[in-house]
Amino acid sequence: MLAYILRRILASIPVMIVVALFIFLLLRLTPGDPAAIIAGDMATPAQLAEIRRNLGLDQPLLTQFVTWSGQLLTGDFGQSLISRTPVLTLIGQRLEPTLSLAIVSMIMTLILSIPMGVLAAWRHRSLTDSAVMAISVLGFSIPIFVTGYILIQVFAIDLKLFPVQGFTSISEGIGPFLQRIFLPALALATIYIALIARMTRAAMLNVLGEDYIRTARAKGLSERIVLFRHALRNAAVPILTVIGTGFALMISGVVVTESVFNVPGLGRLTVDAILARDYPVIQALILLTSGIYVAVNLLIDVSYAFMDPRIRY
Amino acid sequence: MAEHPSTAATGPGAKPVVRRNFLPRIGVRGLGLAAWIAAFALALVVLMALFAPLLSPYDPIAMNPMERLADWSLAHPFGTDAYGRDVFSRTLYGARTSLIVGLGAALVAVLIGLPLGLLSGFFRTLDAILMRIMDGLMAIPAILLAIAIVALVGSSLWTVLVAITIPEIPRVVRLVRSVVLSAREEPYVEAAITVGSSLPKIMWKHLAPNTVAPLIVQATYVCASAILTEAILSFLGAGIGTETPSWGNIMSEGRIYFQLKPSLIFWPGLFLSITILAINILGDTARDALDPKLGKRRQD
Amino acid sequence: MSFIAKASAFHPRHLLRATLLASTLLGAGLAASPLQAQEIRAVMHSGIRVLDPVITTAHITRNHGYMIYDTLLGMDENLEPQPQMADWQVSDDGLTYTFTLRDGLVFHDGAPVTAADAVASLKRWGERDGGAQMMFRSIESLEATGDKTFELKLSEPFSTVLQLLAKPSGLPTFIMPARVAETPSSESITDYTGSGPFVFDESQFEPGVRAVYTKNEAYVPRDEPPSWTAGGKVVNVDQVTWVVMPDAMTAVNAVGSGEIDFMEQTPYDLLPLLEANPELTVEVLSPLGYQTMARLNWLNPPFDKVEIRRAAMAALGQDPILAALVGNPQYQEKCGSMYGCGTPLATDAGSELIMNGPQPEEAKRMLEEAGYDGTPIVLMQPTDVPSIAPQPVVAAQLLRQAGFTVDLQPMDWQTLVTRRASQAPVSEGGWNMFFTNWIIPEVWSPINNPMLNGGGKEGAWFGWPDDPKLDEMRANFAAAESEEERKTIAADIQAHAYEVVNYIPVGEYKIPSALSNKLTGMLEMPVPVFWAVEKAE
Amino acid sequence: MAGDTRNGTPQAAPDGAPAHTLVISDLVVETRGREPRRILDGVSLHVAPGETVCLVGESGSGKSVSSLATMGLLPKDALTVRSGVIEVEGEDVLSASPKRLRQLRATRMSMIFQEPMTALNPVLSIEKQLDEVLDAHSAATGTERRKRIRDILELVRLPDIERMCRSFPHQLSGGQRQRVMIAMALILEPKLLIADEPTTALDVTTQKAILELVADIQKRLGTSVLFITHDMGVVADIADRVYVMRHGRIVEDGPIGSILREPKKDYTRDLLASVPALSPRPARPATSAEIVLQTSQLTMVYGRPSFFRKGEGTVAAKDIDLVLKRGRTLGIVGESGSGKSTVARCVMRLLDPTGGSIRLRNREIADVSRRALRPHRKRMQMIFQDPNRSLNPRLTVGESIIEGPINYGVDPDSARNKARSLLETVGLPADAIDRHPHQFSGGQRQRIAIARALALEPDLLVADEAVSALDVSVQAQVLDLLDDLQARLGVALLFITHDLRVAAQICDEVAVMQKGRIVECGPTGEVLGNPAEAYTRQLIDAAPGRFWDFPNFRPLAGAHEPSRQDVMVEPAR
Repeated sequence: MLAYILRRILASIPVMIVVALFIFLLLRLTPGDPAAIIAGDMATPAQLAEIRRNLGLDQPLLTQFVTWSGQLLTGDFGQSLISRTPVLTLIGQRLEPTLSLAIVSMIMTLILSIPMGVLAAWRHRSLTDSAVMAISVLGFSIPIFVTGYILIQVFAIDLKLFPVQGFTSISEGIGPFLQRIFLPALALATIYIALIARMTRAAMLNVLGEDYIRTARAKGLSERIVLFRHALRNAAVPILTVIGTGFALMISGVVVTESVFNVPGLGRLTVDAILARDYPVIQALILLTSGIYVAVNLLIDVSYAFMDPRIRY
Repeated sequence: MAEHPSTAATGPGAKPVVRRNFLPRIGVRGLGLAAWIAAFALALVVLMALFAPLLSPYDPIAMNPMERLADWSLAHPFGTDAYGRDVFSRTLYGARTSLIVGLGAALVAVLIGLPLGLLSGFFRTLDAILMRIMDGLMAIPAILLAIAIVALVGSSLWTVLVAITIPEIPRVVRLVRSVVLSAREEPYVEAAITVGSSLPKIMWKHLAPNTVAPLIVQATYVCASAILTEAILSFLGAGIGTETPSWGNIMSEGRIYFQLKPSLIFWPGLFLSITILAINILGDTARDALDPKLGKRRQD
Repeated sequence: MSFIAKASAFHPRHLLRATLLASTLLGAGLAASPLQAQEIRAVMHSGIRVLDPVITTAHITRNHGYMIYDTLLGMDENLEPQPQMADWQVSDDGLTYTFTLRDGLVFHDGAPVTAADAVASLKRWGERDGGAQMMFRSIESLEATGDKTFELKLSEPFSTVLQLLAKPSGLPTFIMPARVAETPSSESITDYTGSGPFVFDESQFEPGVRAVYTKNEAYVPRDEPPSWTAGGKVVNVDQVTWVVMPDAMTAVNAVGSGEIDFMEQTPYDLLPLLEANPELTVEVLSPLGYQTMARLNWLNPPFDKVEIRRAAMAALGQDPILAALVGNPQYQEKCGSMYGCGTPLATDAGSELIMNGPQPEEAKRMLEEAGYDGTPIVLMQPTDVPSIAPQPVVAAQLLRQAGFTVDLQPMDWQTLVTRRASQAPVSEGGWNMFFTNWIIPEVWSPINNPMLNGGGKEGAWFGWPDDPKLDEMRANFAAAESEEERKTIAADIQAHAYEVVNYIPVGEYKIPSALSNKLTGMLEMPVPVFWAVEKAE
Repeated sequence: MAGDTRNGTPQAAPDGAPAHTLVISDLVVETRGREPRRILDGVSLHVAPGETVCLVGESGSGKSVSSLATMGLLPKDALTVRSGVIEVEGEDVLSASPKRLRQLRATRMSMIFQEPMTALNPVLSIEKQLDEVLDAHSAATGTERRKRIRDILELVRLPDIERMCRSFPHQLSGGQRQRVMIAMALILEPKLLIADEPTTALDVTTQKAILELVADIQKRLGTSVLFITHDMGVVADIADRVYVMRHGRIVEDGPIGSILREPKKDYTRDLLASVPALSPRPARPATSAEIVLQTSQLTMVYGRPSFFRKGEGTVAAKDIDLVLKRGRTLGIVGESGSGKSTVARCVMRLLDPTGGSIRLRNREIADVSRRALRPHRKRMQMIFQDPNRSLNPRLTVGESIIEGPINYGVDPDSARNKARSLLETVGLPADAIDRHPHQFSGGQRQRIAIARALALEPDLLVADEAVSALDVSVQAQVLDLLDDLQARLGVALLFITHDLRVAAQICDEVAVMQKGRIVECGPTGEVLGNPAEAYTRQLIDAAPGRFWDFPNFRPLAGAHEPSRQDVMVEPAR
């Protein structure tokens, strides 16, 4: 197992190099000039050139890449071109909101989607099944910003149950934290709920046709045990897989949700950085998200082994 | 795998393996009511897109700043937007853009992903390289990649299409590859080898058809998610320009009027949701009809 | 509102129930959590990222400058320079200015403000500010003559020294410690020590999220009542927090629900929502407003021909553009003055063509006469900046109506600012036309109006008019002795600029702010400042 | 109409009620949907206490459906009971509530299934899977339950019980898994055990051991067994009484002796007639001295050590020496994992052997490149096990058959004409050429596969378990066809099978493989009639129904009458 994890980590190195190189080139080939953002509207071309030289943006691409990756290896992600804040500090400031959003949203998703999927599969082709599927397909079909606006309108403005926007750190108490995170997490969860409920249903349908489910029923076990102990555990692998690949979906959802609900997280930081061509920040963030994506999927692959004793690495 | 294939199903008592490998044969009767409605709705949207120039009362980009944000009227069934453009006409033309984005993304992703996946499934060395690149592409958050690409090449319909499609390609490649990997173990592929068929022939004649069913299903999801992604890109300010109306940019431009003029976001939103809903339902139907095991196949 | 019904149709009942349950559990119902006493939470027009108010002309950074720095001089509501940190004396020949710092000026780190600090800060400022650059060419020396006094000697007459030093926008004369001011002007400062009424809380600064300013207890305000940037800066709150909200809709909702006290710029179309809220006041705080304008590229065809530039001007019109941008007569104004309307130099000289627009037929005729060959016009549209996004769209339609071929290219603002710096032909990434906005104090005189510079490829602002005559007129303006003379020259400059179509002003607009009724005494001035204002408990 | 089958009288009705553990009368099962199809059409049968009743029939006869209906396990969305009665120990299970049905399961009636591989939940430990039966049906404490589990595992003769308890199904062998299944079914000592093809997926030696175990436990616990199988050999070994099913009806029933000796119905007779006997075919004179295939020292090792993998790798085949002459049939027999298919696939170069030589008509092909191999490919052809999967379902029969000839430059028209005549050769109508494989039955598909293999006029035909997936009657026909073709075309046949009886029917020579090596090789009559190796003898001993000459409705000459007692006294392996 350890050897497997090690091997996977080794194997992810070329992936990360591909990502790093790709992002670096893409950004540098993109028109846009951080110097212009820094200098504002009145700057003359000469002033811009001076600022660019100062930021090292006049160096050849290869030199810039070597410098950057050299710094990376020493753990130095550089500093924002715009605000001069170290990139790691920036990321550190934004990590908690995004993590909270992702985790709360994930918990909501699991609480809602798995029972939904199990129920739909159990009552295959029934009204319940159709209803669950309709809900989840609908969740998949509405752009997340629309979902967000509707939630704000209904629950925050009309019913006044939640604040309209913002984020409260969990360090200020679990109540206020949950109160602020609830709506954005729910908005973010809708797509994910749809995705996982569907996958759960499909995986359960597959499993429910297996011989050992028949065996379990032949043993006179109750349906609850058959469904949750026998079927769900066997359906776990594809569900876990979709949680992993769906993680990418969540990232794009996070970007939008953070804008709609004004959650000061990494998603907004990334979009801001892209629009401002704040290269070190973008590079670090995309590398980070890609790294997390790779790590999450590694984690999920490893967790297969805990779900299914047949899988040994 | 300790068990040898020779004992997988011995004896005549073994249940016949029901394989639904045939090309999509969705019988008309097999479609549920939902699928029928979905097909009907989608057909309606396609017709709308095709005949947009005939159906729209106004030029979708002709503005009339003096008549901006008008409410519903006979002249403007969906009202007008912030430039005084007719939202009904824009929604009709928006169907075109959104469908082009959706179908285009699905088509391009399949056209590129299919050959890459076939090759990758067959050649180990190529596979190793290709899969690292695909892993890399997959690891980059699609939306961020799309924003970056749109920023790079400018935001026309075509760049948005490219930006949306690129992140979908790895998924298609992986899907095709996984189908090929399992299908190449099928005895009929081995049979083709033993009768001396060349590799391209085997790939094209025996392997590629296996990917059709899962690809159709995958394509519907790519299609739906491309339309959604276009809307999200518009929301983030990296969408298609306002002179090419799409449901996404109509909504995105109208989102600030959400509380005052919900119709600006409601109508394109309704069409968008109905279309995606229809595509998703058809995709689900296709999956249920074509390959009950698809869900079980791991993505990688 | 009908949305409740619609939304619950969208969402399953159990979701609603779960939500209600959860909110009860959380003891919700307090939509607005009690804010910390005496904290003003404000949503400014954009997020602050660059913290050096000299390296950039970004308004948000200037506003930040007014929070933590004091300025050498101030300008009152009559547009008169007034003492702020320093008082001054002018020699009889008008060539020597002696400044004396007032008592009690202390930097946030406790060090007293000295003349050396002021001189260093002014020199750095002189390297960046357009008007100041012009002035420094006429300066013989700028030196400290004592702890509290310094001297500015001109080599030739320069009429607007005090106006430049007192101007509230563009780059104001923020005074920093000498050690900070010694940072090269092309490099951002990293030490945010000022002597202004607020202290920047670096530990709480999150770029793109929030900036926190706490009251500077050591600040000694002047005794005069506040008037624009002049007068006493008395701080009545403990803390001001600038919250960044990228989504205008969210910000409006937040002001509406009381989570935010002040929203600097409210979208016009959402005003009904805010005006209907009895706990809010909507008012225009900046009396001068903004000028929105189109700039044509003199280097690339077809706008290398003055006749075609004039045809384009005839094709455009202020009414449709303002309607699309503002759409509310209360906040928009047609204005033919390149120096802004209601300013000392305001004039309508030469503005007939744009004021009478759009004249598609006239423009067509002019185009024909000029021999326009259908060369497409690349018109850049920034999609991510709401205040500049609509103008190009309307302009595209107007130009097309006049017979132009228009290639409207949507892009993000960053791409635009990079691309507008390109002097290449269109086929190699160049451009023909774009729009931008200025606040009036940035354009209100030929000296600081960035467009009115005929320096061509090397010296001029993007679009690069090569117009020696214009530069000559500007020099005359700078040297002019009297107010009357200046006005005449300014009118001539404008007439000339319209004649050659240096740029096309397409109207003025004012942006209303939304204030919680808890706030009283917010100053009405071109820069949003947070002294004088009080917040009720 | 089904009444005539209810003539069997219980052999050993003990005093006292109920007389029968299981009674099924006039059971009708239909598919759901708008046009219901009858799956069971008036099935009636009964099982007396302590009795072993065999339900025998070919695929699709409805025998599994009968058992599932009894357990209340019919797939709800597909099948439904239209009418009839099922009583277990006098209690009507069809009208029982779901709760009552759950209570009955495992306590009164239990079932074991065909595939022990899939019938056990792969993610739960053995102990857990046994424990939940006790948990669901008894109030026993944890200690009691643990003891009960260990007792029953001992009863089914599993080794190292503590380790077994901790194990997961995939860590056990097929036989061990089936023992666990039996333990699970019997842990609460139900009166009725339904065994649905419990040994079909197992090797013969394992099958034998499991059959013995069932019989042994049955004797100890007095359980009634309804045993479902397609294998007449098994029936002959274990049954007290037999029901023969076909197309959802009981065709014939009676005590084992009378069914085997005096079958009344044609179908039963045909069924018995097509059961291959273990008696070797008469030796054929060699027709040619030409050696078509010769392997020497052929070796295949999987998973050789690499950077990330340590260890030796798995030896799938080692030092295989075979010689096959024109017009002859060489059989390779062995149990699963013996490496027989590996040898076949190496010969076909579907695998690249790691060592040794393969000479096809005196040309070395073991290590030539794929390109160089191409001309040789047409000289050897293969018939695969599962005809459902060896024909591309998307291609017409014709397209599949002409694929090879076209690859070798035959023009499509003449290839099609050839295909027509080939189809007739294998006993199919020529117009089958434009149809798709799914329109044919399994046996017909295997004929198509044979036609495809013959289209290239090969010298060598490799048949890898080519008749294993077919019903016995079809199996016999396909074997006849192969024999006939060989006689006509003189093709050499390498015949891979796990079934000694099949090998006996068709092979001239037989090689017995075990653990990747050939343990014994020689003329079929010698190897099967007078085995030199213990392993060969063991295989022969384990073949079910080996004492019975089914086609002639009598015991094999020289063999004594089979009986259950006879089976039971054999020690377990």
